[in-house]
Amino acid sequence: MSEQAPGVRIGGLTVVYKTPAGELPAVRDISLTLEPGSITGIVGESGSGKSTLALSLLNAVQPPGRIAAGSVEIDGLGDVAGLKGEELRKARGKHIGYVFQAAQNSLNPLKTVGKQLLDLGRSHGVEDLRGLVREAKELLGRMGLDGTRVLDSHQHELSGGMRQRVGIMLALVLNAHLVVLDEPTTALDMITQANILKIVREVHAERGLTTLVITHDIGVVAEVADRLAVMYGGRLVEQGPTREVLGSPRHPYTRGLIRAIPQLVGDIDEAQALPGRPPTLATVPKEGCVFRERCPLRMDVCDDVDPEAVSDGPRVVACHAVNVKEHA
Amino acid sequence: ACSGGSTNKSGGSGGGGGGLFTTIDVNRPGLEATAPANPYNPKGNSFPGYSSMKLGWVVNHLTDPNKALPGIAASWEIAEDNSAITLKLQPNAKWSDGKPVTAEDVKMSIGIAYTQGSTAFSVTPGAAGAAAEVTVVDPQTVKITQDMASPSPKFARGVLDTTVLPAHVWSSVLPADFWDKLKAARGDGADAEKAREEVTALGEKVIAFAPPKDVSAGPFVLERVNPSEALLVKNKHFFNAANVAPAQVKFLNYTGNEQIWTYLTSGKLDHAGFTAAPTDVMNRIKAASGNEVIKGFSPVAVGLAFNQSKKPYDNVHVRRGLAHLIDREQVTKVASPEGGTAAVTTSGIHQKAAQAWIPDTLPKLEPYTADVAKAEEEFKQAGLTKKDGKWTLADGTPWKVSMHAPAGFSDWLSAQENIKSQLVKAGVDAEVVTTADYPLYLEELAAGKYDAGFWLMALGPAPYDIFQRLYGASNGWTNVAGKVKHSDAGKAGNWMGGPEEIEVDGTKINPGELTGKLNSAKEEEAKPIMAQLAQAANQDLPVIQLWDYVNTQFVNNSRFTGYPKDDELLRMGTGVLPSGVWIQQGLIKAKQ
Amino acid sequence: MSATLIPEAGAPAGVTMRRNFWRGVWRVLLRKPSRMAGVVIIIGFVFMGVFGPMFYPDHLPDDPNAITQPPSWEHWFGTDPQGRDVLALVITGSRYVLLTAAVTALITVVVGTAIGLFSGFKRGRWDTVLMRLTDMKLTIPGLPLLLVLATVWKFGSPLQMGLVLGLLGWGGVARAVRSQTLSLRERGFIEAARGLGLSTRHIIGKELLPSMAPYIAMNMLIAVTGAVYSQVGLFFLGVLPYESDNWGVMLNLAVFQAGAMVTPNALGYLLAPLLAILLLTLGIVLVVDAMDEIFNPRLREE
Amino acid sequence: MITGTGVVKTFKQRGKVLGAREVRALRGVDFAIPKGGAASFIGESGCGKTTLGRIIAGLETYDEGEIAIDGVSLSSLKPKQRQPHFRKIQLIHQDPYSALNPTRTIHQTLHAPLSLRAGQTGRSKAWIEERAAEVLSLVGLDPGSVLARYPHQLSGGMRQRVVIARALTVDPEMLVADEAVSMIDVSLRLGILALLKDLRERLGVSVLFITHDVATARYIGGDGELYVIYRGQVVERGAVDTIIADPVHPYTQSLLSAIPVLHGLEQPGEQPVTPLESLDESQADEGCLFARRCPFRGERCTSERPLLQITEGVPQEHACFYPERRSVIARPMSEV
Amino acid sequence: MTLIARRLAGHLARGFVMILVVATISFFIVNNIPGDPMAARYEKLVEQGMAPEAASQAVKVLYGFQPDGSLWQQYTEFIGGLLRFDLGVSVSRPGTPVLDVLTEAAKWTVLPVLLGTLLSFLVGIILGVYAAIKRTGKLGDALAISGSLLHGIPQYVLAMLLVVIFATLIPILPAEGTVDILFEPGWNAGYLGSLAERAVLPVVTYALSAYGGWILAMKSSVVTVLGDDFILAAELRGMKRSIVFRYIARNAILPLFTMLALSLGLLLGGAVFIEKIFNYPGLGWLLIGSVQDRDYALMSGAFLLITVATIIANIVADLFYTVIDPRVRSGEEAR
Ligand SMILES: Nc1ncnc2c1ncn2[C@@H]1O[C@H](COP(=O)(O)OP(=O)(O)OP(=O)(O)O)[C@@H](O)[C@H]1O
Ligand SMILES: Nc1ncnc2c1ncn2[C@@H]1O[C@H](COP(=O)(O)OP(=O)(O)OP(=O)(O)O)[C@@H](O)[C@H]1O
Ligand SMILES: [Mg+2]
Ligand SMILES: [Mg+2]
Ligand code: NI
Repeated sequence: MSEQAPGVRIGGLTVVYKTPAGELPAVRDISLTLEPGSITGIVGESGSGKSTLALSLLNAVQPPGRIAAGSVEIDGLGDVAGLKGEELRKARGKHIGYVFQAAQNSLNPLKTVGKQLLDLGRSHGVEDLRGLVREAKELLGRMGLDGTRVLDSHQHELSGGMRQRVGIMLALVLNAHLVVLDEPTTALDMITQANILKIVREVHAERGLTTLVITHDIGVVAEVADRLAVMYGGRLVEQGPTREVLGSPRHPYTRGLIRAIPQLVGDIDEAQALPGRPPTLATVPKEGCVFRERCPLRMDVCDDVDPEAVSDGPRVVACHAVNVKEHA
Repeated sequence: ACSGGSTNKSGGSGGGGGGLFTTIDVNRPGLEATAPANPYNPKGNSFPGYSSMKLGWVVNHLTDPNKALPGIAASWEIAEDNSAITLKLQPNAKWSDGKPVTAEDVKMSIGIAYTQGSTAFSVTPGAAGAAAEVTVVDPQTVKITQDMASPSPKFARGVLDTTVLPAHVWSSVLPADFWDKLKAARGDGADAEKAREEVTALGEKVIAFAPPKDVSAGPFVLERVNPSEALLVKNKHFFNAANVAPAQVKFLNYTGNEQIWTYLTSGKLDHAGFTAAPTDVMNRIKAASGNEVIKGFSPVAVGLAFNQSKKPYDNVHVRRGLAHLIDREQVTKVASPEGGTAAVTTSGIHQKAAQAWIPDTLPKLEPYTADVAKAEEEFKQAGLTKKDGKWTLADGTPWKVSMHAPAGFSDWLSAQENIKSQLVKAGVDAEVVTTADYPLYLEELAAGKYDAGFWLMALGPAPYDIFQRLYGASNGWTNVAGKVKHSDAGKAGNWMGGPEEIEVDGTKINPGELTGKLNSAKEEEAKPIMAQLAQAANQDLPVIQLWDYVNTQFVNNSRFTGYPKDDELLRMGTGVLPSGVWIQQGLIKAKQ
Repeated sequence: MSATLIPEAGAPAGVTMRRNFWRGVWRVLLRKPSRMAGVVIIIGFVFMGVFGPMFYPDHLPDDPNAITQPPSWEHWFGTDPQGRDVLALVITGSRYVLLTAAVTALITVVVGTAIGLFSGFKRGRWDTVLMRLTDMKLTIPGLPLLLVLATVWKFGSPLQMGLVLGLLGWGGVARAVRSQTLSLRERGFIEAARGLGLSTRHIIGKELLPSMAPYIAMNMLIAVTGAVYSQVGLFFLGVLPYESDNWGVMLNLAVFQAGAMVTPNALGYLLAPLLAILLLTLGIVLVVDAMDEIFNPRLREE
Repeated sequence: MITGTGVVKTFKQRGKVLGAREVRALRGVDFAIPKGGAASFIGESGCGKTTLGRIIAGLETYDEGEIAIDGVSLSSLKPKQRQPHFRKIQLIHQDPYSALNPTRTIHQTLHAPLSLRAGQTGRSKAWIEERAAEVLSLVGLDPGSVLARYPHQLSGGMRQRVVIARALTVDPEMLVADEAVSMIDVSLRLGILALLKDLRERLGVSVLFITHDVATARYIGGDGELYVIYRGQVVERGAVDTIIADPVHPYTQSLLSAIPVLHGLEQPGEQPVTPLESLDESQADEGCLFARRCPFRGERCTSERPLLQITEGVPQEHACFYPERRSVIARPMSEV
Repeated sequence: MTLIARRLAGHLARGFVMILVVATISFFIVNNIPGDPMAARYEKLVEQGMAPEAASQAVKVLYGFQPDGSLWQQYTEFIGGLLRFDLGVSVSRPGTPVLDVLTEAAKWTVLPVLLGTLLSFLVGIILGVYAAIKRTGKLGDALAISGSLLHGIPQYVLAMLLVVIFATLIPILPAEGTVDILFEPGWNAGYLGSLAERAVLPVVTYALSAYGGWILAMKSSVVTVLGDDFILAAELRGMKRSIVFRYIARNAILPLFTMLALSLGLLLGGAVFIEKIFNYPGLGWLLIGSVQDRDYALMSGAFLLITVATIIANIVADLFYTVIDPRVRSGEEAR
């Protein structure tokens, strides 16, 4: 439908997982807008709910998890959270491309890439399968691979970087204009990572996509994203244009995170560790600010009042301390 | 478990009475689809009485070993002194391929019998009751004379019990110079030895011989076999074909009695030979519609035999004490209620045969009734002592009666278990030890490994056969060429280890030599010897005779009738299927 | 030398740990009622094997007037062809069966674990040789081999029987333990222990074995069923001499002596040992289900 | 002091039926790590860093060359005799999840090596307990709350600390940290790095740091040497900051160019180097190992193997026929 | 393809060595067997009323051609014969080569085993998938436990229960051999019907005893595959359910094929009980018979044949895997 890059509006999204301790939210009340044609990056540590959020975009949260509240509006599709069955299936792949966290293993080991491509085509009722193959070869060629060879290969015959590129190809080949990349470079080495990031940027521009990149590596986001959102304990604590957020982080977590990264140049002693440790699903505070345990700016109010996400121009921050300072 | 009955159609409606007769070959568990139709092959698909014929069908008479029903020989004459038998063949006998059965067939069959070592046709030098000459008198008459150097009253039986084979099928098996070789073999010296070996070697060939198809002189001929069943169809050329009722005969396979029980309880079998069965099973068999149990004479008895080289069984009082402790009625009731009658005493002779052979001696024998007091008396006499209600050996060491039986012989096992429990109740510790199978049992028994074990006795109607199981090789006496030799306990197969001489009525007798004499003695000579031997066995107790077998057979009257009730018709000689004989005699009629 | 030092110093910690362990086991068992049932069944059988025969005289009373009776109030599973109570036979016969099974399981596990550990730990030539041997053992079909063996070897006592079955049965355990060892070897903690200079004994005894405990315990239980299966089967086929009562002997006699396939009167005689085997298998199956959780501290404490 | 000269390691992978494949993991590596000093190995995936680390820690044998610990040459010793020497060198595993035995509590984990030492030195049992608490405190953990726990009850960062504490029980002279922080949350990484740095300073333990993140190498071993390894060969070696600022080997330059740029905060380097192909280990071994991927390769490169050398005007050792400085790394905006 | 040829060559070489080893073992075991078949035969003849001398003569004829010569000589002869596919002549069936007896019996084992295995395999994997999908529910639990139970129960227990139920209590199925002889062998309804009717119980027993194993194996295999990323990936790419299901099924079944081939080998060993109980004259039945008859030649022949079948099953399993799994196929080739 949408030949143009679609916009995405996530509103009040909450996703819970059923655990022995009851249903616990992995993503809590998140609102986020992906502008059409932009690359948005989400950073967060392990367990902060990034993948869960990404999966919600396809309404594909795996049991025992479920979307408990909120909506995911995608231009041309409507509220994905309300889609079901065939409708949902057709949206996946055709409208939303998803590149897997462990793209290394996202291919069926028993089938050649080509065969899986055909399966994909058949699933979405593509009539011109030859055309699909041609398109795939083109995409692969675009990413610096020999399309024919790759399509004839099995997963194990490809290197990690190649598989990742195949994953991107499969996400795009049906002409999806919304692409979600979950940790696209984790487990790849530096040079390959640089290569993949370059491809992501280029393909994004060429095809006119709306792209969401999820990572725990701020460097990756900084490299590709226009906008940056920071997640912590299932909450979005800060978002805004990448340069601005990195240049002048407002949320104490963002600030701490950036400071904890050793730099290539300059005084190494500037780098400073964040005290404490990130929460898990079970240890995330049920109320109040999720970051308060590790926060240098902790106030009394943080203990029981969830800080609201307050926008300031293009930037949004959810912190009592910051908001108080700015609004007071 | 009932498919047989429902699929009878194919043969059921045929002419000439017709019908399908279903039976089993009790002599050969395990039908073998690959085996040849050869009566000498141990798994051969040849069914004596049905598809293979003997000269005559010997029966188990109480005293006359030569009694037989006509087979291929329509009649015969036995010389007064047993020196010859002249056979007249059935005038109309024909093979199933239409060729007549002639004296030449008989002669060749006798030649083949030589290679297999039958009773009458043995190349063993000095074997008792062996034939000397085979003469074809005319195409219908054959005369066979006995080698009178070592005559046997059973000579005629041996001759009659010979399978007749078609010469035109089997001729290749015997070499042209066979009869010369045979002659040489019956002599002495190295040449004879070599000739004997050659004849024996021919035996292999005979056993392995596979006729391309069954050629039968009997009422039926083999049609096909699979591993579970064999099918025989009526032989149109059979001399008495007009009176043969069934059109087809089906043999069912079995490997254990329990399968026969299953067949019988479903009323499937028209006839089954002797099969031991527990009471419950027997009742169910009887309850099946049309089933009938017919009983006849079988000369065999079973006893608990002792190895007298082992203490305390070397002491006759111990053996007698045990005999008094064991209630044979109870043992029989638990182990073989239908297939046996408790032995009235220990004489070495089946009680029915004993009535005929030694009617006067029988009442004089000690019956060894169950009597604890007497048993204790005997034990005391043997020097055993009772401590804390337990009998111990003279030197105070514990005593445990250890009885052995081969696994799979369920009646024997039952019996031993019962004996054990009887002994235990009386303060004699006991155990039952089983041996994995019969071959092993026999080997270990013969090797003297057991204290006590079950032992068959009183085999056959002839006096010698009756006693040689007590006073034969197993007890030290070997009969070679009519000469009886005794070897010491533990040597040359002597595992019973009894004394060489026994005092009976004040005179010392050598039971082995007496038994040897029975091999050639005439009926009247035999009787006093048997009385002596029975007394010896009764007082010395090398075995405790437990029960005498009853030849129990099963028939079903719903498809066929006319089954004989006559004792003698029930149990035939070696490996014969009596129902086949009944059918060829025309006794069996299809039910109207 | 380290081993001698550990007990005293570690004693308090050790004791509480052990207590925690059993508490954890209890928790795991409580998680599913089926597991408790399994434990109860197994304890029942152990009790039966150890104490059962004590409740009966050496020679069970028989009654020649009540042979092969159908089940009744007096005899729950009827009587055998000697007029003995079938239930009593099952109980007295259990000792032989269970003792054999225990010996088999022990040998299977000890030999299999030792060979698997050695093979996986040493690797190289030893590994190749041992694994070839194991492969060969696994390929030779066990039951037919037992049948053939039974002709030369009389498995006189339960211990001997267990020995033979154990010596025939370690192949699977060896292979499983080896592959476990190989995979654990690659795990950092084994390497770390080597780097710290800890003795091989410590590494195998304290690091490797506990990690493999669930496998080993599971294999042990499975070996128990396997042993029961084989020995009862062999006795049932009647290729072994039986000098003592045993469920297999009962099966054999029920079918081949009492005609249980023909007369319902003897059904109890046949069914009682069958049910015993069934129940034992069930118990073991139910308990095996809990093994993983028992030995994994994470699953245990959850 | 640990030195290695010409260390060679070839893995022979046995095919099931026929044909063995050889992986030349190390092709003659020299290194020297002074007591209390630091060294960092960087390189692409599969270039042999872990192998070298494991060889140094005595967990892997080597085929050729010489390794000496405190002047004792180990090549001539029997494996059993090497063991006590190698105990001075402890490996910190990359994966803290598998480096601790899940069935043993932290107490048990620390107890084993300590009691071994107590046995050797005749110390008392109380010392063991004391020492266990001490090493835990050294790595910044509270002994009271940690000792009785199982590994699964600890977070990744805590586990890595326990791993380090365990290494400290044997009073090592050197820690080999193989990507010791790559599996740890970003916010906690620096803590571990700081700990290692701290241990180096306080206990005089030298640290061998294996990573592909150059910045972390700088953090922990900034005063030490940096070894750039490519396909089992050291291609550049020198002071950390020198190499970061002025790499001369095109491979080093590719590595540094690949570091993501914090757009907005940083200015990308002016002459980024992108390799022509991706790594293929089955490539021919002739000439310079990097030749096929090198955008600057010359004639010599395909026929001759450059060895680690010092050339005029270049402070660091390098293995390139045409060394040239290129500005590849991003610089902070503020600096420009 | 060369890879397969190479593997095959390796397997054959190893298999050959193994067969030699097994042959040697069985030769020496069999040569040490106590129990004299001659004595038993003699006793039997005597019992049937044959005169003792005649009986001993007859027995001598029967067993006259027992192997003699030194042990080593016998051994080399035995192995030599083996290489010529000559297993000697059966002792209890003189004149019949062991190989003939074995081939006759083998066909009655192979058919039911194959049928039973395939049946259980099909049912087992279907239920296994179900158990995997419902693994958290009560039904999945019940399926899994019943699977383990059936897997754990000895075959003979099942067989006996079936006989008791279907042949004794409600006699609707026969347990007595292969086929009714009244029917002309061939492709006619009667013959085939009878064949089928009598094969029902053995086949069902094979199937029942194996099916628990398949449920368990399939369940765990499916659970593993379900956890694999590529399944979720396929779903997220919007693949059709049927295609995703095919992905799951194919990947999950793959390891089971190896087990299938192996289990065929194992079942041949287990055939002993089933054949004994159902009186089915196959290899196992033959083996017991030969043990009880002390038929040396037949015993070692049957044992060898069963072992060889197992070895072949192993080889087939491995080759099959090589063919079907691209990872194995090229994994080695590439190097
Ligand atoms: N199936 C599940 N059951 C229970 N909890 C889950 C499940 N999947 C994820 N979680 C929990 O939800 C939280 C968020 O998980 P998620 O995978 O979204 O994190 P992430 O940010 O992607 O982390 P990573 O960087 O490790 O991929 C975590 O605490 C995780 O433990
Ligand atoms: N045990 C082994 N057997 C065979 N090959 C091995 C073995 N260990 C390592 N290799 C090979 O040796 C080469 C170097 O591996 P190594 O693990 O040292 O690389 P690395 O630089 O640590 O890589 P990474 O950054 O991925 O950790 C690789 O090609 C690897 O495949
Ligand atoms: Mg994630
Ligand atoms: Mg590495
Ligand atoms: Ni199994």
